[in-house]
Amino acid sequence: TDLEVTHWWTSGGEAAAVAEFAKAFEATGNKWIDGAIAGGGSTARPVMVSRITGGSPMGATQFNTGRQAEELVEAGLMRDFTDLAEKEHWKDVIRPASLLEGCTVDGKVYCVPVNIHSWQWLWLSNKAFEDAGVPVPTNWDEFVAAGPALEKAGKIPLAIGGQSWQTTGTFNVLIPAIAGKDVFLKVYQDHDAEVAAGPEIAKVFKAADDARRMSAKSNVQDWNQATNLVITGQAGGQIMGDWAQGEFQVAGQVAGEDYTCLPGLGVNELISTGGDSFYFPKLDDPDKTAAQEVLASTMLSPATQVSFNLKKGSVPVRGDVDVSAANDCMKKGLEILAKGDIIPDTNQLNTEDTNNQLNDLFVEFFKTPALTPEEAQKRYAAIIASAD
Amino acid sequence: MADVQTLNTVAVGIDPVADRLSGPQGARPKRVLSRRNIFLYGTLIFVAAYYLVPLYVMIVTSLKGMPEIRLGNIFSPPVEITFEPWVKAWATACTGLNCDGLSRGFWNSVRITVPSVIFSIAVASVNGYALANWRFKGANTFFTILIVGAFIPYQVMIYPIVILLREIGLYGTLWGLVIVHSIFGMPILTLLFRNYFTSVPEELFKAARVDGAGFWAIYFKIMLPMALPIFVVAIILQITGIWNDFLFGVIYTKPDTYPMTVQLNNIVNSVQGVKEYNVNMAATILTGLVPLLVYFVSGKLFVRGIAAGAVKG
Amino acid sequence: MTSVSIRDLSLKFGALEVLKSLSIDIEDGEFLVLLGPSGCGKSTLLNCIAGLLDISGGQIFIKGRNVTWEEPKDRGIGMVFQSYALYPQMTVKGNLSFGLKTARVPRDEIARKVARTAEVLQIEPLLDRKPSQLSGGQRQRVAIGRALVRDVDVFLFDEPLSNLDAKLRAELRVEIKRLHQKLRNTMIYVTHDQIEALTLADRIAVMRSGAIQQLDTPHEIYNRPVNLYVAGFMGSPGMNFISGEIDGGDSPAFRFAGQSIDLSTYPASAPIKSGPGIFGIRPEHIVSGDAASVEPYQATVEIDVVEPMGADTLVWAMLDGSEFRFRVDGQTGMRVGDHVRIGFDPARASVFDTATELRL
Amino acid sequence: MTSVSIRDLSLKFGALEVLKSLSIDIEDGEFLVLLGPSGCGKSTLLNCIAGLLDISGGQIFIKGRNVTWEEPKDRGIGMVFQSYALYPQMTVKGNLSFGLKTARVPRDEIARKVARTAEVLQIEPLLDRKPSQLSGGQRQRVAIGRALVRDVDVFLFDEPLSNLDAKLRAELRVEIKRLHQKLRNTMIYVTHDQIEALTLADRIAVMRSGAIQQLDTPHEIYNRPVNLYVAGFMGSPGMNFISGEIDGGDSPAFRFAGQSIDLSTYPASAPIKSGPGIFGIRPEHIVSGDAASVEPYQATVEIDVVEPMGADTLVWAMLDGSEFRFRVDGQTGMRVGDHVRIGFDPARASVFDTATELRL
Amino acid sequence: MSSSSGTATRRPSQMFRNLNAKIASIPMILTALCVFLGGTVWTIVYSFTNSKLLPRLKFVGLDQYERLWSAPRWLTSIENLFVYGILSLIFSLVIGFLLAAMLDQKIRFEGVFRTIFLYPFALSFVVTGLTWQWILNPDFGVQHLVRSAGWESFTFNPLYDQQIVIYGILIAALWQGTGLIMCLMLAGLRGIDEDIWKAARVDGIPMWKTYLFIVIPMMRPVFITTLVIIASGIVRLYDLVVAQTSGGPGGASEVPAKYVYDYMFLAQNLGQGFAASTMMLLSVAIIVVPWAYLEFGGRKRG
Ligand SMILES: Nc1ncnc2c1ncn2[C@@H]1O[C@H](COP(=O)(O)OP(=O)(O)OP(=O)(O)O)[C@@H](O)[C@H]1O
Ligand SMILES: Nc1ncnc2c1ncn2[C@@H]1O[C@H](COP(=O)(O)OP(=O)(O)OP(=O)(O)O)[C@@H](O)[C@H]1O
Ligand SMILES: [Mg+2]
Ligand SMILES: [Mg+2]
Repeated sequence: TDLEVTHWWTSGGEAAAVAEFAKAFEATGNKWIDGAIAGGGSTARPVMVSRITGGSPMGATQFNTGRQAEELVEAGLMRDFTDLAEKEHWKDVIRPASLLEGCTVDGKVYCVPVNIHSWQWLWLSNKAFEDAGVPVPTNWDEFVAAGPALEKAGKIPLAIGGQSWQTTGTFNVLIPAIAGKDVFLKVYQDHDAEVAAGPEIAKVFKAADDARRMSAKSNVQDWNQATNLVITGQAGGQIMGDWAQGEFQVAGQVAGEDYTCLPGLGVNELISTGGDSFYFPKLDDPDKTAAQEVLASTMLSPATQVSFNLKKGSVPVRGDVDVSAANDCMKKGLEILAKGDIIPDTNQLNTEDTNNQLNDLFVEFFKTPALTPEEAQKRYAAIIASAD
Repeated sequence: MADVQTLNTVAVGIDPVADRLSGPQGARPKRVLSRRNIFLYGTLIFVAAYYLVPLYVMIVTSLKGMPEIRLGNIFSPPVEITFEPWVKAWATACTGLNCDGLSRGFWNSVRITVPSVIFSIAVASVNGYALANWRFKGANTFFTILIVGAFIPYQVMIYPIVILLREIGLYGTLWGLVIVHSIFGMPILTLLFRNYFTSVPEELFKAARVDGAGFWAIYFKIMLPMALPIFVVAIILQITGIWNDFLFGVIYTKPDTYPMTVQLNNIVNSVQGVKEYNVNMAATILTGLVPLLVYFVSGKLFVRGIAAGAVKG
Repeated sequence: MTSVSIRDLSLKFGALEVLKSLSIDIEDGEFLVLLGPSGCGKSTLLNCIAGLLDISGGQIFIKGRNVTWEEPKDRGIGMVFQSYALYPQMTVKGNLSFGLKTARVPRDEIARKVARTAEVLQIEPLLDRKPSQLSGGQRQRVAIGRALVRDVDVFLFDEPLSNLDAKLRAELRVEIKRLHQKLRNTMIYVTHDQIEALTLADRIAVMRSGAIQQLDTPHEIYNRPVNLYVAGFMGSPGMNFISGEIDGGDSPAFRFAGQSIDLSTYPASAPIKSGPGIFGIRPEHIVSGDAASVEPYQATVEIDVVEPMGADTLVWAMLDGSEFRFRVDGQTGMRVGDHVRIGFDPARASVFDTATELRL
Repeated sequence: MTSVSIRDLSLKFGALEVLKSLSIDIEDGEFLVLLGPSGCGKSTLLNCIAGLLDISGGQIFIKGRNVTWEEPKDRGIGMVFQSYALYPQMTVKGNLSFGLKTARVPRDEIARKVARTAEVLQIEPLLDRKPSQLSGGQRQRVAIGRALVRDVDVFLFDEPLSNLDAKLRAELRVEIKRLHQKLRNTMIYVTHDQIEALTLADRIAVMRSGAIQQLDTPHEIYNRPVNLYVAGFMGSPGMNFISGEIDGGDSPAFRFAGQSIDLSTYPASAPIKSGPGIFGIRPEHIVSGDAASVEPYQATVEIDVVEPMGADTLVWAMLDGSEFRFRVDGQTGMRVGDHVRIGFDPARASVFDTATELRL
Repeated sequence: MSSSSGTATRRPSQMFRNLNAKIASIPMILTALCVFLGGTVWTIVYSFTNSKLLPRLKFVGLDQYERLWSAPRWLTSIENLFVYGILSLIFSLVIGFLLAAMLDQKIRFEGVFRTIFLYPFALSFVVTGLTWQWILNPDFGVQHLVRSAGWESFTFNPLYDQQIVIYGILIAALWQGTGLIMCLMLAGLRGIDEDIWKAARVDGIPMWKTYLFIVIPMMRPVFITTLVIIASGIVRLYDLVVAQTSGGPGGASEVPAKYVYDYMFLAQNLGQGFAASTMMLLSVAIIVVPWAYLEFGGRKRG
């Protein structure tokens, strides 16, 4: 049966990973109709929502793990996979448990998490530091200290793309690294505006100010163009999620040799557990309904999980798969994950609305030197106060 | 016939004109390099260059290989001409898992554009005709709403139209998209046609009524054959608009009927390491080829049609 | 039997009342000319009769049938427009047969009718041309043909000649006249050219801002205009007017600037009363030179402007403060500044009451 | 001294030769009318004089100065256009003063000139209106004013009256004539209305496809047209033409359809030769009824069409196979089908050679 | 008067007069009422709710508007639209008119020039944005070219400078749009009576003065049509910004239409998006409705 799957995975590593899904699904005798829409969630999501609400839904669709599809589920447009989840014991195999919780509404499972993405990585170009004549830093403070040397060598110390989610991501990574996990949770889970306005976060803004200075010269838009600056040694480093690793891999670089990864910026080694999930709109065609089930099952099968996540650069959602093929960085991540040093992803904690307001703030902050950290913090606290 | 020379058209006797042969005579000498010409053509050529630079850059880039592009100067002509990017853009560039480039979208675009252009123009021309010649009570109010509608950002209307199409059961079909294009083309097209038909002498319309022709007979037999120039304008505007549309194409269709622009968006927006500028440019040109061709072929008719329709008001 | 009857017709464009409770009866086979200045509502009236405008009040009857609310095509009319309104993309044949085709007349009958019409109008060689390939006069004939071919009772012409040059206009005028003599249909003809009106009409309706001033034969209208407006409008060069006093007594007279014109031979329609009045005399009724000596009224004037117009010459002169035109032969030797003797017969004049502007 | 002299002027639009080696001398203060059918090159000639078209050959002199290559504004001309070409968004005053302002004439002088011009043309009350608020006649006066205000030597008029209705036309014609009598500027006036030409002109140049056919006084042109073309073009209703044979002998005569017209009194410009010829006589030179009995040539004809035109009536008749018009009084009692006696004096006729079309 | 007296037929119902015309206008009526009017009302109603991903009727009063007007991004967007709008209007009209005036000088190769000026209009905003993004890229575009030619300190990177980014967008927008404006103007110029030109020449009025004081005022209808086209384009400005800068750098090139889009679809806060679009509609309506009514409603034919 033909099943149309929409997603916004179109970059090199992403496309290769999707191909793994498609291969596995087609091995079951079905056909994967690829509905890739480039341009990220902002381009793709209205298409998906329109089509689901317009009554012409696709077979399955990607959303970020979190609250993005909440209302579609509540409106009864999404298919309930509780039976399958029980049959295949998803509760037991998926870890951390928070992932499946994100898919659960009123005790029923509505989506299939397929990977874990963590944001808390600083990717460093060994070559850039070599050129600048400084050792590769091992934590954020050393990195900041190495900034002037990099600049002198004609490098951009920190690469940040122009897209707004990248700057917000950078800031959100700085919170647990500088102020710790508790502050992070207070701010984003409890939406505690007092903490957001407090001295801990002020320190984070200080760090963000450093980051802003160091990234002033990075004139790129897309995240992977920024990553490419690191890969080619034009930039010292980049704060970006583990998906960046896919780009290093496609470029044939080896972790530890060509590049260095510092989880939690080398300060607080913890990772967030965001990721992508697939949702399955309700369909009338029984054949397709059956195929949806097959697809869900395939996506979670151990073999697919491994092959997919290796390509994607993310961590499998199953704890029971063999990840010996994983590289240096991914292994670091797995270790942290195993230790349980995890925090939820902001997508799970905040609504898209709040995230978007944060985006607006940080994109402005990072490109507007005139906006002082203090002023920005005030606005930040206001957004946290109004979040729900 | 009279021999003109014998007629006394000039005064007899002393020639009143003294410097008969010495002064200026015949055509005023025209200097090719007069100051006016230098200024005029100079400016025009300069401006034309400005308009051509992007096209030049697009073409030049699309003919270069990636290594050459990395060298930097986008204005330098290709050292080694390669058609690889074109082939890739047309046939092998990947969108997600589909690696057949723009070729797939081309026919989808044609399938979308042709009925949309025909339908939207048919509707708008009949509307314009009804507004110009059969004014009935309230018609102008609707028309005013329509004109104001031209100012509404498309994005705002996405959800209402989704709901509308869902309710009439056309969501996700080709006809749904055709209707969407007709709706958004309607304000400007109706304005054009209304203005044009208003400029057709009213007596012609009256004569046809006396001859017993009704609403449709007058439209098809009298008005339509006379409206060629404005139809050309409408067709050009609609082909351009619909062919270049991305938003509606992606929202109101399905992957197997995505128009070319969706593929273009995917090729351009899915960055794989370095941006493959040459492929992007080739894809861009390929996508714009149809409307460009339409313009090159019918530019003259376009101006004439605009003169006939858009300008009176 | 009347062919067209109009009862209390009124029409408003918004607040503007263009036709004001207008009534006319037109006889079968009559040639009625609607004459009036630009904007007086001639075209509007014609459009009402044709059913091309929705009227505001009143009724219209054609051949005794109330057609007030009928469609144009059901009224049995044919119309010829000022700009001809030929369908530009059709051949002459197409133009002629369009109405018949629309009415689903059988093919061979269409062919027969078109052929007959083309013969009447002598446009057979043009049948396959497009309007753009025709001269003005030919177009005009095709436009008439289009009305003719439909075998209608009433023809409506809206200034069919006003786009043509003088020469062609004169020729086609005669053709229309001949056509009417041949066909004897009822014709209603709008013009603001009085020569056309006088030449063609059985009766003329002189209009002024939506109302009919006088409806009568050309001869009556020319010689006995009912009021000052009609008198001034008809005739080119226009009638000469002199303001003065009417003396009503036993030997009625018109007095101005010390002069007196004897009105005892004037064919007054009512006993002449004293009071301010206007004396009107047409330029062609004034004779000059030796011929003047036999006329009842005579005067000497100084010539102001001489306008040779080929066959005739128009002379402008001052008569005791009033400007004054009279017509003399084209071969005249009169010069500006000459003093000449003129004369006329007051019986051919028109006298108006200054207040009511009505003819006495 | 001549005011405007044109020598061997020729002008081509691409391959089309619109003016063919044309020469004219126009006297100072003369009123010259260019008359001819549509498309004969009248406007083109005017535009050449004004410097609005680049000529292909020849020279143009104004006031003895060779202006062939000069800019329009430096030629000392003023021009009035058919469509008036008033600047629509400026008031009348603005229209009059714009050219002066551009030429940096001092303010008070502009005011003076505008006031004087407005007075001459009697448009003082209109000075603050826009052209759209003016009637046709008023617009025309403003257009003349715009030319007048510039104190030019030569006025060029391009059919300034052709957009107006007959009545207004007649009035403005007289105004232009008066203006010329007052100002005595050189005026070159284009028209295709011969009444205008005859009325206004000191001399008329009759043009035909880019060449001048005859340049002479209205009287000469009307009475002694040099060729068939001019004879047919001048006069309305047009001259009657009869084809036949010229008998050149001692008692010259014109023979057609068994009839013979005695030409012994005909003022031929050269000895009359035998051969095919055309006899032309104007409708107004034919008399009918009792008056006919004294004329040298007489005949009886049957009346075909009667066209009352107010002051006169035009009668169409057949004379041995040739159609024939003559003019009678407006009060005539002639009816279609009547047989009447007509007559004329061959001395007032024109006879043409069929081959060369030249007048004998 | 004869047999025709009496029997006054009644005026038929107005409903069925021009029935065919009314039937034929149904698409227009439906579009006007259901889509434009209905959609607008729908949008306004939902702007008072706190709809998130899906439209829901949970009214929250003016909350969305309060938030809208306190959002710095919205204020930037408005400001940008204002600057861009005014400049784009002025430059489009001026450039369009100048080009048209030059093409109207009976020049040679008019067709070639016209086609060159018009062709960008055939391209989509996405293409335009992409190309110009590239040409204006400081690393390999114009700046790079000039610098490598020797002028090292030359700086021209509008898309990466917050202060002038809106001009970078303007350059591309003008490149794309002026061709059509030129066409409209050219058509308008061709409609001016030849005689006006001649009269001005005889009067000795220089060319530029003729254009400025005589011809331009005569082209009112053309300017109105042009104005509608330019203005509606300005209000709807979205694709170009996304393709060129995505609103950057640092949100300096945000525009209202993008705000609407982002809040509706990216932030999944329909209420906020609707509130923003209501504000846009309101401002358009304030300007356009009275004008459109005067232009199309009040006057009769012609
Ligand atoms: N559609 C209309 N709306 C408003 N007023 C109109 C309309 N048509 C005509 N009028 C007005 O009605 C009056 C009569 O117009 P109409 O066309 O009947 O005049 P007319 O006698 O035919 O003049 P002309 O000789 O110039 O053709 C004029 O004042 C005109 O302005
Ligand atoms: N710009 C032009 N290009 C080519 N041919 C032209 C041009 N202007 C005029 N002509 C031609 O030159 C001839 C003379 O034109 P012109 O306007 O002088 O005629 P006219 O005597 O003024 O006629 P009318 O009485 O209709 O105004 C016509 O055959 C016309 O078609
Ligand atoms: Mg009329
Ligand atoms: Mg002319």
